[in-house]
Amino acid sequence: MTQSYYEASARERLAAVLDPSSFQEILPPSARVTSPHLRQLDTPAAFDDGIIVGEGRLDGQPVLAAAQEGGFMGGAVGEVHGAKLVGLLERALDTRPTAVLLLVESGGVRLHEANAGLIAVSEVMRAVLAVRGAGIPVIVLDGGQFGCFGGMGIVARLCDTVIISEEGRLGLSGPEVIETTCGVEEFDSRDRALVWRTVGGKHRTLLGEAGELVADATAAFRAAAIRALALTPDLSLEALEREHAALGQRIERFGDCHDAVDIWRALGIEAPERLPLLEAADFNTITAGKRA
Amino acid sequence: MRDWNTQARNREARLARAAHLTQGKTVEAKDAAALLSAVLEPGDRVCLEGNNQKQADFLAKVLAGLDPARVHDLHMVQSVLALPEHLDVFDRGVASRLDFSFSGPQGARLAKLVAEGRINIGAIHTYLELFGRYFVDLTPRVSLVCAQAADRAGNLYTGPNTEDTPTIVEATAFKRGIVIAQVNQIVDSLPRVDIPADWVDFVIQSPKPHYIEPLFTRDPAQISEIQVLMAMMAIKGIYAEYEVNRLNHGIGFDTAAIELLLPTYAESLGLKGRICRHWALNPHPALIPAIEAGFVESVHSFGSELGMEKYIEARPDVFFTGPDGSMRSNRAMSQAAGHYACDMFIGSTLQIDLGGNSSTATLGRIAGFGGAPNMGSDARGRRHASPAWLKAGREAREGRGLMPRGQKLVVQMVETFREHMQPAFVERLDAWELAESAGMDLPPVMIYGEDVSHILTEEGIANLLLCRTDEEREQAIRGVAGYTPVGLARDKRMVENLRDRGIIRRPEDLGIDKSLATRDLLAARSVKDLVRASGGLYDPPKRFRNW
Amino acid sequence: MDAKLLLEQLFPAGQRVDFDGQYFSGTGQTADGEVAVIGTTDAAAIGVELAFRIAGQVLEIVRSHPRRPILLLVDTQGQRLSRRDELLGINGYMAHLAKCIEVARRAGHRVIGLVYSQAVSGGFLASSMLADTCYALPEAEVRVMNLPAMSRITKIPVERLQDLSQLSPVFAPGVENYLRMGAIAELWQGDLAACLEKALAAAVGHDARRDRGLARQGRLLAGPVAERVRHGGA
Amino acid sequence: METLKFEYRGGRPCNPAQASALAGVVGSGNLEILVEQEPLNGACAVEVVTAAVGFGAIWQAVLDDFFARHPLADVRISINDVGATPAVVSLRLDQAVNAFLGGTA
Repeated sequence: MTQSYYEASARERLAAVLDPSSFQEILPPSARVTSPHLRQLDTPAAFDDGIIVGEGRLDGQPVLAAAQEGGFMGGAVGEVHGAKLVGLLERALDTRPTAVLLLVESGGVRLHEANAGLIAVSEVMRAVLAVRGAGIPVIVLDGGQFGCFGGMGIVARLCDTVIISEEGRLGLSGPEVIETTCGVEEFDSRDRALVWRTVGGKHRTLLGEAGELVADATAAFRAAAIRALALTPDLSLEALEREHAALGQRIERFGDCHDAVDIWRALGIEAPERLPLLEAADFNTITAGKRA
Repeated sequence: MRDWNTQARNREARLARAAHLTQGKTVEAKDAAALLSAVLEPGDRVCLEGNNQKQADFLAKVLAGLDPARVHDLHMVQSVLALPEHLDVFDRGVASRLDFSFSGPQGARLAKLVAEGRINIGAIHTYLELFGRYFVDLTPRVSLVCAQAADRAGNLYTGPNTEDTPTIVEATAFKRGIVIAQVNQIVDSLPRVDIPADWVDFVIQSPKPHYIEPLFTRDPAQISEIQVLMAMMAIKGIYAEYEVNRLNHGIGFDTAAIELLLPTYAESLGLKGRICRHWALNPHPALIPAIEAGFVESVHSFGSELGMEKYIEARPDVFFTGPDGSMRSNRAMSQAAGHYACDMFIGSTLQIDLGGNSSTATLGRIAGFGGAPNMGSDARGRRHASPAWLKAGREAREGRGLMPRGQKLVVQMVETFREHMQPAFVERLDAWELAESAGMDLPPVMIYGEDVSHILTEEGIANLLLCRTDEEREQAIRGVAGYTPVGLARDKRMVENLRDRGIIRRPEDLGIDKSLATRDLLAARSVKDLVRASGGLYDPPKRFRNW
Repeated sequence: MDAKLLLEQLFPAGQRVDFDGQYFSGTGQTADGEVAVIGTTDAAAIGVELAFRIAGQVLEIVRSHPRRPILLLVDTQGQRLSRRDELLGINGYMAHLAKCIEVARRAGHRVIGLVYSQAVSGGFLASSMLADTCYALPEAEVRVMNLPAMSRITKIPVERLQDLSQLSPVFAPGVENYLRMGAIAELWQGDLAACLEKALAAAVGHDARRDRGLARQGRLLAGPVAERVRHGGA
Repeated sequence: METLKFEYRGGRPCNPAQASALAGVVGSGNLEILVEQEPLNGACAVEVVTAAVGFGAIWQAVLDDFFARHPLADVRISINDVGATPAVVSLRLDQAVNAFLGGTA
């Protein structure tokens, strides 16, 4: 059976996505760089604070890579976790790898150290933009069990591309947060089909929020990441103006849509309600040329 | 001269009171309360159809809303208390007495109402007992049942979840009771007739389709490596050794793991065609890969499962379906099959004591056990033989000079600790305390130790059939109880002795390499994999999707 | 502080700022020339439209007024919580805004953030926190989440959170905490116009927040850990 | 939270394939186990930080059995636990030691 990216741990994902045995971890678990804040709140810490950072190769090219472990506090960003990510991105400014890979899986800011986490996310944002400004692409892989939400949802969209699986989710406020705050009529987080239709990989891909939809297999993510190595960052005014025009159009075209299916229909996709059932390859074929 | 026809004349009087509400047999939903008020009399025995899956939810709401000054002291006889309304009828004073089998999610509230003296419980039955008593001394005077559709004449189509309906209607209609059905729709012609019109008195189209609970869907994503290991032990240590071919699986992730290991692990052991061919089982989605792999020849079901409709329709050789293609389930028949026609029951529990008695009863809840006690007990009246039944009987009797006889395999499969480090093995079941606090005649035991043939944990399998003394039996149980206090208190030498005699078997004794017990062995690791295995025919409920 | 009053105090020499609902933009006069102002009021919930509008204004300034400093006066309760915003990809709009601010910075615009009322999580992240330097008024509120909500989610008793918040700046709401941790460079008090001019004159450098956090003893690990990852051996 | 320390003597020196190995994740019902080579005068030292308080005797029994299976010397085992059952603990211990000795992560 193919190895599921969704089921794999962060360490297993790194091992499978990068060239075999090429990954060298920086501040590994034995360094015990853990969060002192969790202990203060009587919560167990992890030896790597839920993120693995290091150097490796992808298709023979030198890359830096980070992987968040959703199993530990939903991949949430705390002070150490965030600092490891910032340090890795800044390392890229020195070592100039072919690309930086972010294997994201995060609910956003870790509430136990919320202020440190929020500031860390904004430092990650600045650092991502600095790396891209230096001409090094930052590639996001999003297919873990906890998705990519909160500040990390913003970080992901600062990068050059997001490679996502159907199981992957990308957004800002999680459905549970919206349901808790605004009521179940606003967003029924137990209606998982609705959740995935709204923030799942297929809709993100059709909107243009994600660059490529892949099957839930580590090999598929690896192949897409290799293709993404060829990207060239563009933070020019012209690029941002193009993005601005596209985002403006999105509000105009889809601002009144109630459901993702309405958007897919508006994109000219026939029988859009069948999209959730399609495998990645069929989905990509059927929706080719019909993305926002 | 004695009047031998009082029931029929009472029935006529009830029908006459409701005559102005009907056109043929049809009653408008808005007149439902008036209908119930007209036909019900204080003290009536009433069956409000509550199943594992489909619920007569509209009629439940109407009944609970009746004026207790007019309708009161009803005696409810129903298998499952699933909805809040099933208890509202007591809370509001419409009903006062209850005979039932399973209360599931309402267990805590039920306990509270009993403690307050608002409900007088006759007994907590198994399904077969309660159904049996419908035909002996608990015959419903009025039954409120549930069907998918009715035609203008009043014939009912139950759809795939037939469940209790035929049993309830038969008991009521043939003792001159009154049968009222809520249906999702009234049509000109039905796909098939499950209940003939002349057994049905009134039909009401409910404002909303009846509620169905997806009770038997287990997401393979939640199956742990430990459960995979236990499933390997079950297949190699029990299914293969006894050549178990006719069986029932309890509901849960432990048994779902076994179902998902059939096409992989069992296949690799060459067991296809040798085990697991005939089932009394709800259509578990987790069984799809085994069906597709050719393990399964037949499945008869108590009820259906949401999302399995198209798959079942496309596999008529396996499932019991009508000419219309949809499943015909029947709880009473399947329970009888599970008790008498199956060689094995395997299921989980919350607590097991040193006698092997097991219970899911916990303090502050009165839940009942539904069908598990019928499945999980030796059928003492059974006569027909099978290799599994004969082998189990031999093992239990060897060297004791007894009359040869077979025995059912009743396997309790538990991890030694549940979540939050609750031990599954205890010196004394909570059931004792519950019996005292709720004034029950007996502690609520789900499966009696004398019926249990094997206990399977991650530490090993204890074969209780081979135990010859109470002491051996106790040590066999301690010997698989892991690091629970019960397990830690084992006599280590005696446990090793039992192991030498094959009464306790560890994974390594079975030739199982624990490091191979990974989720990669599962034939499906997600609900999406189940959809794939079904060729797109399985349509899981929304809450189980991540696409 | 009320936004209009704030603008008067920031720009005694005059300002031309248009208000449209919760959004405002325009220019203010300082001794060193004109400053572009973009902001929100009334603890605006930032949804796709508002993020888009702020981003558009940033781009307009970069296009039409090279090197004109930008002052962000964003008063926000955070991102708008709605299914529609998520459906439309609100995180993409937030990221777009952040990228526009970066483009401005790279084109030589000074970008200054001032928290004058409320700054909460997502809305703060994509705006003032992306400025070169972020300041705050002493009465401003900065937070991710209030303690009762935090207690519900983390299942840590609120009393314990309250006790610990006396000792540690790491999770509890409060502008002082953000000051200690380096995210807020300084609190502006007294002559706000002078504060602004001083900020405009300050040197622009790298992201100095973790150095400040370390110096102020509010964030001890962020700097050293990042340095170890940046320079350490793999 | 509770910190438990255990020390075992009488183990055999081992020849690990890597200086340290990690198994598991610090998540509900799970744990992470870090196994490292370290000169400890022949001891095997175990430190458990666990969110589940009051299970010291069970940890002792689980680790006794583990040490009987794998009598290691000069090894430090560090555990962060979020209420894993003994079955999961034993499984992760075996996985961590196999990775440590066998070299597969």
